[in-house]
Amino acid sequence: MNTVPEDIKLTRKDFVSDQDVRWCPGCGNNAILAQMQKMLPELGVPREKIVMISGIGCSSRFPYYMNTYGVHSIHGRAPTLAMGLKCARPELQVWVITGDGDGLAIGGNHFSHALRRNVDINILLFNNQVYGLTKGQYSPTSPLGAKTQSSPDGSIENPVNTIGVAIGSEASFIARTVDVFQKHMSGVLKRAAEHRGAALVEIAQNCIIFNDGAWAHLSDPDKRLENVLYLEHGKPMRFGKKGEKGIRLNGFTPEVVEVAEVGEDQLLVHDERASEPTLAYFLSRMGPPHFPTPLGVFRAIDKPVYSELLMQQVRTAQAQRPPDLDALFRQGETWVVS
Amino acid sequence: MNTVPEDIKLTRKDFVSDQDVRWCPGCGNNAILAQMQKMLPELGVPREKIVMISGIGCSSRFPYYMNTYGVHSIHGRAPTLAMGLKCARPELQVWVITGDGDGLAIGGNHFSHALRRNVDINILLFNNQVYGLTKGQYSPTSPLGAKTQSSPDGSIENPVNTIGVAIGSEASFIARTVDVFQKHMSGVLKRAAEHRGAALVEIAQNCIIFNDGAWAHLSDPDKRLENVLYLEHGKPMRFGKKGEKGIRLNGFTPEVVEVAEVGEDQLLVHDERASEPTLAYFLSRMGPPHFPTPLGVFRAIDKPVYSELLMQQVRTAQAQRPPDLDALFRQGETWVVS
Amino acid sequence: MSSRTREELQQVTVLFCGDSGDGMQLSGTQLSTTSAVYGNDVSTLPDYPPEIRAPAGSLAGVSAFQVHFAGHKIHTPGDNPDVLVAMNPASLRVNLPRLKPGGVVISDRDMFSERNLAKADYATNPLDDPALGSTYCLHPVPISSLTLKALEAVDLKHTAKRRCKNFFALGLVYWLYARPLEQSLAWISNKFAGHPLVAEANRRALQAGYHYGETSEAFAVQWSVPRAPVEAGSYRMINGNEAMALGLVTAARLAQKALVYSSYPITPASEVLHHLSRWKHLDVRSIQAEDEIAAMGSTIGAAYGGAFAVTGTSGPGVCLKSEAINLAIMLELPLVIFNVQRGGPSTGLPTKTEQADLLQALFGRNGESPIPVLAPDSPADCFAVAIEAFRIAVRHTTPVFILSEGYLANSSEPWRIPSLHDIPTIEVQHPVEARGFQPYSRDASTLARPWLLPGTPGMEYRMGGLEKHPGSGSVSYAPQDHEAMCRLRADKVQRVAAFLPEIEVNGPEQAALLVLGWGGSYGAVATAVQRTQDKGLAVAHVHLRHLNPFPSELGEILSRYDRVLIPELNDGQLALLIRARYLVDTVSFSKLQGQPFTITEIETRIEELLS
Amino acid sequence: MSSRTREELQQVTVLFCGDSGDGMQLSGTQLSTTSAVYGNDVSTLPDYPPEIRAPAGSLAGVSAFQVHFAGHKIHTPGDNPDVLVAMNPASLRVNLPRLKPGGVVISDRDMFSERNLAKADYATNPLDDPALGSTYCLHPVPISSLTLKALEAVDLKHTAKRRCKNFFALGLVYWLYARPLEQSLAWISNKFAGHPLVAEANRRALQAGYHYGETSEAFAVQWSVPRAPVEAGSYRMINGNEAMALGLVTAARLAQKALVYSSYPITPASEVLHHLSRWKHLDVRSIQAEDEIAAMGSTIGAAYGGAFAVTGTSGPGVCLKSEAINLAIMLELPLVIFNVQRGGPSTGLPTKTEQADLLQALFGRNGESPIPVLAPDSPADCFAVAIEAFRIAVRHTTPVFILSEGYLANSSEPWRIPSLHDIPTIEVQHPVEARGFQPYSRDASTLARPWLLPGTPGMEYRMGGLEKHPGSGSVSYAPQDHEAMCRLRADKVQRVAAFLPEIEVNGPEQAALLVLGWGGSYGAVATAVQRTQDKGLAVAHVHLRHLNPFPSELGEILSRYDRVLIPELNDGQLALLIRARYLVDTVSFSKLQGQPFTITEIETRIEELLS
Ligand SMILES: Cc1ncc(C[n+]2csc(CCOP(=O)(O)OP(=O)(O)O)c2C)c(N)n1
Ligand SMILES: Cc1ncc(C[n+]2csc(CCOP(=O)(O)OP(=O)(O)O)c2C)c(N)n1
Ligand code: SF4
Ligand code: SF4
Ligand SMILES: [Mg+2]
Ligand SMILES: [Mg+2]
Repeated sequence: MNTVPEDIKLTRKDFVSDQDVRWCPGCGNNAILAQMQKMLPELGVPREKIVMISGIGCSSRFPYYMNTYGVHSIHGRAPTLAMGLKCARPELQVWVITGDGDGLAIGGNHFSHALRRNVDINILLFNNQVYGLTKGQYSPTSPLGAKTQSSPDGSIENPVNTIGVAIGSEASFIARTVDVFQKHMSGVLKRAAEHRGAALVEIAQNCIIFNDGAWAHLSDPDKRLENVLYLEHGKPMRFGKKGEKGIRLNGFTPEVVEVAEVGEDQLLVHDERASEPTLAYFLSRMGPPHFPTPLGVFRAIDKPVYSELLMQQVRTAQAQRPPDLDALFRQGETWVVS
Repeated sequence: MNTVPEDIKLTRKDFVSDQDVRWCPGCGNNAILAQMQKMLPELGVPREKIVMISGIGCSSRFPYYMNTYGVHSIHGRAPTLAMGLKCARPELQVWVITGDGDGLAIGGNHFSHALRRNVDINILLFNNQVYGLTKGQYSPTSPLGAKTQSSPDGSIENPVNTIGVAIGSEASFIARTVDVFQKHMSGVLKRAAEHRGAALVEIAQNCIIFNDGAWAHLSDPDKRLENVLYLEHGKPMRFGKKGEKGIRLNGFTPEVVEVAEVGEDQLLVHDERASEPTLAYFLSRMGPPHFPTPLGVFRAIDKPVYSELLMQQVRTAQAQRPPDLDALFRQGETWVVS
Repeated sequence: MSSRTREELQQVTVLFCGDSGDGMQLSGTQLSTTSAVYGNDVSTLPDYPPEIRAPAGSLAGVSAFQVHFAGHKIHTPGDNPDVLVAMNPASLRVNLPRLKPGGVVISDRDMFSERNLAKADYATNPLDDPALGSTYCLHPVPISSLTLKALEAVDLKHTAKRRCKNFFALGLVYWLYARPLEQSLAWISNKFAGHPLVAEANRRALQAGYHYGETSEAFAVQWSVPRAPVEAGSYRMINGNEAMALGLVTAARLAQKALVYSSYPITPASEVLHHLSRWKHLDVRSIQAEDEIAAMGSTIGAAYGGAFAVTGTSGPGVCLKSEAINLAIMLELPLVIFNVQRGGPSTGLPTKTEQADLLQALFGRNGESPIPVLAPDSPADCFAVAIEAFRIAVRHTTPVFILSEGYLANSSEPWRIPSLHDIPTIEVQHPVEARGFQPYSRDASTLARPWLLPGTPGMEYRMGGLEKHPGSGSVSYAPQDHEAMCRLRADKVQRVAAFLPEIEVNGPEQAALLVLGWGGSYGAVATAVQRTQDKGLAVAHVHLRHLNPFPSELGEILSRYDRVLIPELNDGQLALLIRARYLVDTVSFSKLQGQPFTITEIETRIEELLS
Repeated sequence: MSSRTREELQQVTVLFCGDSGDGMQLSGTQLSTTSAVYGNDVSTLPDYPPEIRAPAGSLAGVSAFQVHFAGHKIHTPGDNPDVLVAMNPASLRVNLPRLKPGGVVISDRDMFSERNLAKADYATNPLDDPALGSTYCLHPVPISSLTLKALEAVDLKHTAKRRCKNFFALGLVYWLYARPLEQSLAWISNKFAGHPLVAEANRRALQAGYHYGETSEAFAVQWSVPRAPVEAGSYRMINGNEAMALGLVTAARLAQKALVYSSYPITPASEVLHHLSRWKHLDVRSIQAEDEIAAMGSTIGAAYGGAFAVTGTSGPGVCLKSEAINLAIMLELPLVIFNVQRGGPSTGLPTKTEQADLLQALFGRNGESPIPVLAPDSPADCFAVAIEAFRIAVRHTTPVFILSEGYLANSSEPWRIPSLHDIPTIEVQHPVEARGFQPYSRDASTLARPWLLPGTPGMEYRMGGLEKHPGSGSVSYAPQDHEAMCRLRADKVQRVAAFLPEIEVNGPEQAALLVLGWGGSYGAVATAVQRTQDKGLAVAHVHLRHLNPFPSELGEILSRYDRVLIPELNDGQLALLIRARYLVDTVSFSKLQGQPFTITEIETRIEELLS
């Protein structure tokens, strides 16, 4: 990783671009932007080595507001640009900014293949369970029955779960956080930045205009502690106002238990490094109404990284064979006319 | 479901089209075709109500050989045609035939969204872990390191697991079988046909030309019983020559045990109807070298079906509101000029 | 009061603008309906900010609505407004440049605080600028405070009262043009039936605005605009997207078919999805696909199944659909694709209008892939074009392209509500007789192949994107079959021309200049030609609704004019086709600004060419 | 033996055909290399079956390879073969119609069993058909049994021996045309170095075939084809796909850049991916994307990062790339897209050739989206065009389209191996000076914008698919900015013309007829024009390598000829462009059969027009 020479100390302000932020006042995107601008200086990566690539959507305007390199590409295709860039310039730190429509509807395939290949990029998926920019149609994460501009009688589509899709795509780093959880988000973003390979962070984001309150059960300070399960590697899974509740495993089914009643050693212990993703998958199924929603790092494992393997093959080939274009020209049978 | 009038008894031959089959001699596709032609008459669905829709690939030539209705569409898009057809004609039985490239590379998004929506179609994915028609490039299911036309130094791509993708896509019916397992395939195909909603069957298929033996550990009669775990709903998971081995659960990790040593009641019992797909996901991770490969139905649940919900909304609307076009014309403010 | 003059005008254009939250769209629609109900001809155009909800008072947050009403037939929302209602400094800054010299500015003086001025980049208050006062007729009215005052007796919160200021402004405009208040008063009562206090407040604000005009000394003249001669019938205002949606569902009804609409949201086409998803009672089955490729694929699947299938999008979406459109061409299935064109290339200007996707519609696919292309000429015309597109699709078993435009989609005009009985039904046949049946046999006159449905016993057949044997339709790589099929597909599309009505030439049969237009520029061109004809210039006008194939007599018509001027919101795409086909040395008038042509632009160009 | 006549021929075309497993591709390449090494000019074309492995002996399984060699410069693999080597009944049925009247048929009599005859739909053995014998010069040779006999002494299995029969057939052809055996003998020894018995068997089969020719009474004449005058240098045979791959990697080397090739497999372009994925030692980074959209997206990403980035596909893939190509046009990034055109529309004729994607390259995107388009004129020319495409891309910071063809991709010709030092390097600049820097500033001569790389300190900037302010490149919806940027993008592409070499006119400067061609039909057209010129006809030839922009002098040149004939493997796409641009009444010669033009077809058309 590239670190900044000692004498350059970056601050939040260094990452603020000269563009006016044009999201709706109160939009969750503003909070995410602020956290990102606060977290990046801590990474010690020079600003010019950071590239933000987005698709299309409210969320995808993100790069304009970051004083790094940035490309606001086309709908759903940001991961493909990121992959090409990373193959050309492995030393850059590449972030993909996408929405639930951009990343899971039109861009679902690229999202999935980038994770599968484990290209060394960080994907932030701003999930507001709606299409914001096009003014309020349902998205692949909108619940069945959601009434929107395009589903006046209620959506007839079963939603997907971002974490589940990422697991099906064999992602090596998977995390979830919430727009307004400043410290939590910052920690998760940093972990993503430091991960080798593709990192996915789903950010629960409130669209105040078209889907206000979709994540209220998490963000509401009153309900938060009852509804959130903070995942910590190696720690038993506890939640509730005073951590009085816990998750116990019953076959493949989770149970909410009172810690005082069953004892902490009965609780499921989080293991983000588990070689198989079954635990992460199990966790991805938890949520309202019967369970708390897990936040934090679901999974963080070491796995062959596409962009590294590519460069390894190039280096190996270069070590084994001189870069002799003329020899290539002369492959096969040649003859001389004099 | 439409049943054939008693006096029409269809046979295998009724489903054989007049086209010469042009797959390579020895290709696994031939066996799948034969089973399909044998199974369909058992369904009691009139031939004209059956439509086969495929993309592009060796596998996708399938419809030409079936004397049903058929469309050989374009690469990766068959599920989209199937969905449109099903919305127009819910009474037809629609099959999608796809390959690992067609269905998981270019067509990965449609594959995933068709499963998510639970459109009432049956998807058969012929997985030969290679691009056959374009002469031997690796596919999203080819193992890391696979040497192919396009990966002479070994593929640098981590593969996906078809079943895992289907689970990530919230599929309601998921099964796996092998090209040469005649009876098993027939049973699985029939289950798929009878399932309400989207059914996915992954068929391990041998490409004798570009990837011969990719599934030999399953198809080889000598190894088969050691390497295959036949899933049966409600039954403990046993395998081996005489069913002497079994699968026991240890947290989220499977263990192979000797049934005689631990007793059958220690074994994991298959539950294809589990409300959460965690068990199915767990099973999808099993395979060589340490575990047998599960075959059969991983998951079969009831879930809202897109094409049914759509027609329900139409019927409800029709019941509530007269189909009055003139009233629609006159929505909003009108005035009369005389 | 009665001392004020009252003058008659033939036409007026009013532009309401303000912050997104100021309710200007509502003021605009009220003025247009009132004027239409009164008997004027009307044309309107909203102008939304690209941001969903830009910061209050910002330049990015300005929302506008233009209303053109007249005592004669009009075709455009007007070039430059006569009156600008600007509710805050930002909206004044953005829209003042468009106002006619000498035009009227009505502005809410209360909103010109230092903070708001700063947000609009004004160093000093423009309302106090003498230069401005001499160029325009300035009316700084304390609209906010007057509204609050008028509502003193109403028991509502301050913020709720402030929200009524759009009706105050509307009332003032109503007085200016001597509009009756009844329609708006009724609308308010109806709309806020559940909130009597809100209704009361809005009614009072409207009346207060009207009375303010009457009492204030500031307004010296009151204008009236006479009724226009209009065909008898029932009318409503309609924009292009709604007309398109209505046309599509009407086409399906005319054939007793289900309508399957599959689309992926995209500006400026999404509204059609919103409309159609509300009309399930008419057996409309709307699908929001995962992307445009899926939308096209499911449209093909639905057409194959026998539904009236249609997909709509805008330019970037057409790119994505193009591979599957070619499949539809190979399968020869009747279906409709419409493109509400916006500024390109790439994401371009998503909320602005353009006509630059014509060549894409014709040529944007691999191989020789002919397809009929139609373009509506006005918002309401989208209705007729949608029906005609399906008529052609079914008659020739072919996908058909409609090129709408952002401008048409958003602009509104009065629409004479048709009677379903007056529209000829669309005949559909699905063969059921298996004997001698060939899936790629031809109707001798239309070159259509049979629209054969799965589910039909005994006729099971297979088809796909590979080249075919003409007749049987089975896969063929034979050189002569490919040649024959390519020619057949091309001829079939050419056959459409045999069914077209004759071209109407507006103006002299032979002259120095012909103006040849297409699509949404119809209104501006027709008006400009009319005006120059009125001035005695030798100019005629032909408008093309059919871009592929061209009407058969077009070449002959073109040959009768010395010069052919082609105004287009692109870089000369129709001109390219006309030149290639007829070897006519056209004069291109190309505009690429995300804005429709103004009448004046065309008028000036005509005069230049004829001087 | 010596009693046989020996005659000299100026040129010969041999077609080897047989079952997919018969090794005909190998016989063909051996004959072509031997002829080239001997000193003939050579051109070849393989014809693979569309099926991967069709049933043995079936019509679908016929594989063929055509070799044209001559004592003078040639440009095509020959129209109709002089000699047909048909190893089984199916291959005879498929290819006999192409043989010249009076041509030689050499057939493996042993393979004409009843079963094989039935598979080829022959009721009786055609080799016994007297009608056939009188039309052609029939040589039914028991090739299989003679091969087995010749290998009696070799200790190999029966099946392995049978596999040598292609060398027997080759040997016989070698005798017929007095070719030396050395090259093939050496090739065999080298190829089968690890299998001495196999090598021995193949050598013996080759010699046996040769001796059979010498001893058998059946062959009355032995022909020789003299050496052609050829420029001195090192040579090899090359097909268009390999030449393209080599050209791309050479371009990157000329600029000291990594080459990133991102592609999704598709016939007939996949081979380029196969080649490039083997050249990592030259810093080629090949990506097999999940689809064509991803291939285009990653190409943009790589170009943005500063690599030489290229993506290749065929027509349907271009459809899918089109939205992202427009992004590349908006971002003004240098990169290359090539399309190995195949028969369309839709899946069409995936293994056959066509030139029907020209208008798609030019217009297949939403909005005004100008892009330079080049087309190679021969297999080896793909090398030069690939380099030129990158030169243009970098010089003008623009994506560039190359239109190759299935025919060029698969056809081979001798390629004079260049010396890297003789090729001018490609200058690339990446600005690093942050002061006064503007991402969308312009080079005055090329209108390029700076190719600014992420990673450069102090120059962080953002850009995207939305319209821009000229200069700063920041998002702008302003009407005049859109107009300015549209014009800039168009002008920039037009500027390419200023850097083009002058058009070569082959023939009289002024005449009754000009034949204007493009792409892979160069060979057929050039030869046909030469032949008709030799006959004294007043005809000239211009070949267009640059389809957009056209060379500046093209219009003037066209004006010097009474008529302009445009032969194309499409329905008149170049003709449309020429007519629109120059208002010249062109004569189209359109062929849509999945096959290249033959010389005779063009020759006949020229003669018809001039008679
Ligand atoms: C090819 C294409 N299709 C459709 C669109 C229109 N479009 C822009 S953003 C968007 C969806 C945005 O939803 P999401 O990704 O959830 O972003 P959000 O606005 O909610 O942040 C759509 C459909 C487009 N720009 N391009
Ligand atoms: C748009 C497009 N891109 C690429 C191709 C070329 N193509 C045809 S089939 C195929 C892959 C086939 O692989 P798979 O789906 O696994 O089928 P198989 O041949 O192995 O049965 C490809 C890349 C195409 N036909 N269309
Ligand atoms: S529409 Fe929703 S997502 Fe978009 S900026 Fe506004 S609040 Fe945010
Ligand atoms: S190439 Fe492979 S998949 Fe294709 S037909 Fe042959 S054996 Fe089957
Ligand atoms: Mg969203
Ligand atoms: Mg495959």
